[in-house]
Amino acid sequence: MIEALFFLFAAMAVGAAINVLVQKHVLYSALSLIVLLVSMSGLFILLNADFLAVINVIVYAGAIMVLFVFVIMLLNLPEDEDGADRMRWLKFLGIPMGLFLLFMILATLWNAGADAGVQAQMPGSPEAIGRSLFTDYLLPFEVTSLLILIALMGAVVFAKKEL
Amino acid sequence: MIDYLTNRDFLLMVLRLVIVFGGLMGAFAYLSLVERRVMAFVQMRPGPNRVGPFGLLQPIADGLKFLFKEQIRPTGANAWLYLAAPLISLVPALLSFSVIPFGPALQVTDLNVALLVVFAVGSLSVYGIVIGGWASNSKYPLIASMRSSAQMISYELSLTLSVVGVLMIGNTLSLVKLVQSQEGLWLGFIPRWNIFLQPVAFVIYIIAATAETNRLPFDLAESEQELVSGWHTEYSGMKFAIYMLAEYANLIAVSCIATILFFGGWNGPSFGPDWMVMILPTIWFVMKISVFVFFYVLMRSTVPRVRYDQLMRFGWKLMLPVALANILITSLLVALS
Amino acid sequence: MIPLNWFLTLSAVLFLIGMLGFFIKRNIIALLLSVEIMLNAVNLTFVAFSSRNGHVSGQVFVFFVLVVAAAEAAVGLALVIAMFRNRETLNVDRSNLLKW
Amino acid sequence: MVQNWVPVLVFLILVTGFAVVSLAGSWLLGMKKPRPEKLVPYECGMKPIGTARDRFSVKFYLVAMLFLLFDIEAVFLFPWAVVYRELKIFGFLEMLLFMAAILGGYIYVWKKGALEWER
Repeated sequence: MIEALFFLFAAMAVGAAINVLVQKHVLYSALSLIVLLVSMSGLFILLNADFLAVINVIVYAGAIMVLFVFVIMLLNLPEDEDGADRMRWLKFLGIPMGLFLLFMILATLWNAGADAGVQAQMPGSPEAIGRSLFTDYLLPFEVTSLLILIALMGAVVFAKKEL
Repeated sequence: MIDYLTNRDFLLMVLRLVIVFGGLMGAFAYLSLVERRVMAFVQMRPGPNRVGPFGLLQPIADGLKFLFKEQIRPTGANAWLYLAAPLISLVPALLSFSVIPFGPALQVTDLNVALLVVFAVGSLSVYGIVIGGWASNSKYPLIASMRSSAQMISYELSLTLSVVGVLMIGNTLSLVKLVQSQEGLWLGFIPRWNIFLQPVAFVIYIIAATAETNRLPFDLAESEQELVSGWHTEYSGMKFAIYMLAEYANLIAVSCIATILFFGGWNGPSFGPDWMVMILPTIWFVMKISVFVFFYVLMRSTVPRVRYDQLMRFGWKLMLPVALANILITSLLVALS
Repeated sequence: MIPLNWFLTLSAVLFLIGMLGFFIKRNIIALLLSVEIMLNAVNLTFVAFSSRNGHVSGQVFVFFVLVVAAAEAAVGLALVIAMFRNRETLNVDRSNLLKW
Repeated sequence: MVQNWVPVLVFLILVTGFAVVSLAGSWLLGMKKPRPEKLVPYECGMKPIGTARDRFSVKFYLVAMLFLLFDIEAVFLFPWAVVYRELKIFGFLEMLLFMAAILGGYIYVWKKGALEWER
């Protein structure tokens, strides 16, 4: 039962990820990525990370991808212009290299032997995450705010014409 | 697998699910009638009263009409996205009801992140609007969808931030526990509802929810005089009906959350025999929701529409700072107590 | 019970797809989307290990990854807008002014 | 717990099924007699002028970006509010510091005029 759900979400994720690459229009790629994110949340739920699954949808699908879709729509992008690029040979390098790396990773994983499954009782609740985040990871949390601040300023400077 | 499907818990779950789903569908159908009737009475006209007594069969007639309408897809529209957009609107809107507790016994499922699930599916409903407007290949829908999505994300922020104060008091994200934390009375007669502790948060929540559901003072997306009917101008028949359904679903969902967070959910006096004790909480809950829905309908027929720049200014420069200040003051008070 | 290997394999496959996208696609927004795929693959690994070890740290890390992804998207898309304004194209091979 | 999510999945399937069936039903039952005039995108009865896919003000991008920024803050606020009673005044100071940085960005954007819609 639960394995079937894993395969469902995994197939959704891989299919959506491949679709991101295959689509010519970047809006379809972005929408496909939203499907990937939702299936990712499904996988998080299978891993007992309820809180993170929901947060993933709120932040990634609900905010970051909205930003992408907005930019795509307000630039009114044409179809992908793949024609006149001089770096096309990268594709022929990239695919074999990627497959080789995939082979390496898979070989390593399967050599590592079948490990124990994921644990049933997991502290993935909001309380557990909050406790860890606001005590053990206090410094990263505060630095995060600075990162957001800088990103915001940079984005405003780049995007706004009359400054 | 078979064992699981014939399990008593599973069958109970399916029963609850069917009750919730059926109840919602009935509520949506009659909400459309109630809205038109009430607005008609406010404007001193009878409203739809021909189909059945008091027009009670009107929703059925509407449904049949929607079903038999001609199928139209404007030239140049993206076939799949045009078709998918209403679905993307409706499915998240309805999904939030799977976690809302309508009573101690009537809840599809209890999650420890239930409140965030509602917000998560709410944040997905932007796509239904954006995609619908974009896929129609028409100017008004596109403008309306950009406006409306910008409005929705602006007010979603205030909506999300306004509940943090309540969470600080309840210390949980589970809707059932939030309701249970409001049981009982203060001084013997004041119910322990969060509205008395978080009045500012409640006001922010209600205003933001109005904007979030595109209801009248903030229905910039479908301002009929300027944008014909907003992002669903090119939608007709069943596709339009699905958009309407999503709108009503959002309206009821925000009313449910307001009831749960600020008005004690299903809490209320309980008396009588066993079956009444079982049913009364759901009745209280439905009554509280009805008050909110009635309030929204009245507001639609009394308040004029705001301008877009006023809307954005109000959302970003007033609602957001007040929501943040509310969080800080609440946290200070909680820390000191 | 789902073995940990399955999650790691899925994560590797997704990471590879993202990487391929970075090689193949030329549209700069598509490149950013590929980066998001890779970040998600890494997130999956974090959560899988967190679940395996019964420790919440991995999930807290995903929080920070989310923030970084948000910052990356904000600045990246601002650059996209600036680039589009000046060059009317999003093909990364055509914005090569700095090359000479 | 995964089991608690099963009803959500069932509900999702039910809702999607309902929506798809009603769309398919109206497609089967509804009339289909397209004529070019009928399918013209609505523009108050005129022939559409130009293309409908136009560029937008960059302000929409700025709004979405501000939303992203505060959404992240809200996401941090949720676990914070849930464990707030354990953190006590320490948690208050933590969040004050975090919020100060976010508010700095907010004031910056405000002063840059990104929130002005009337031009």
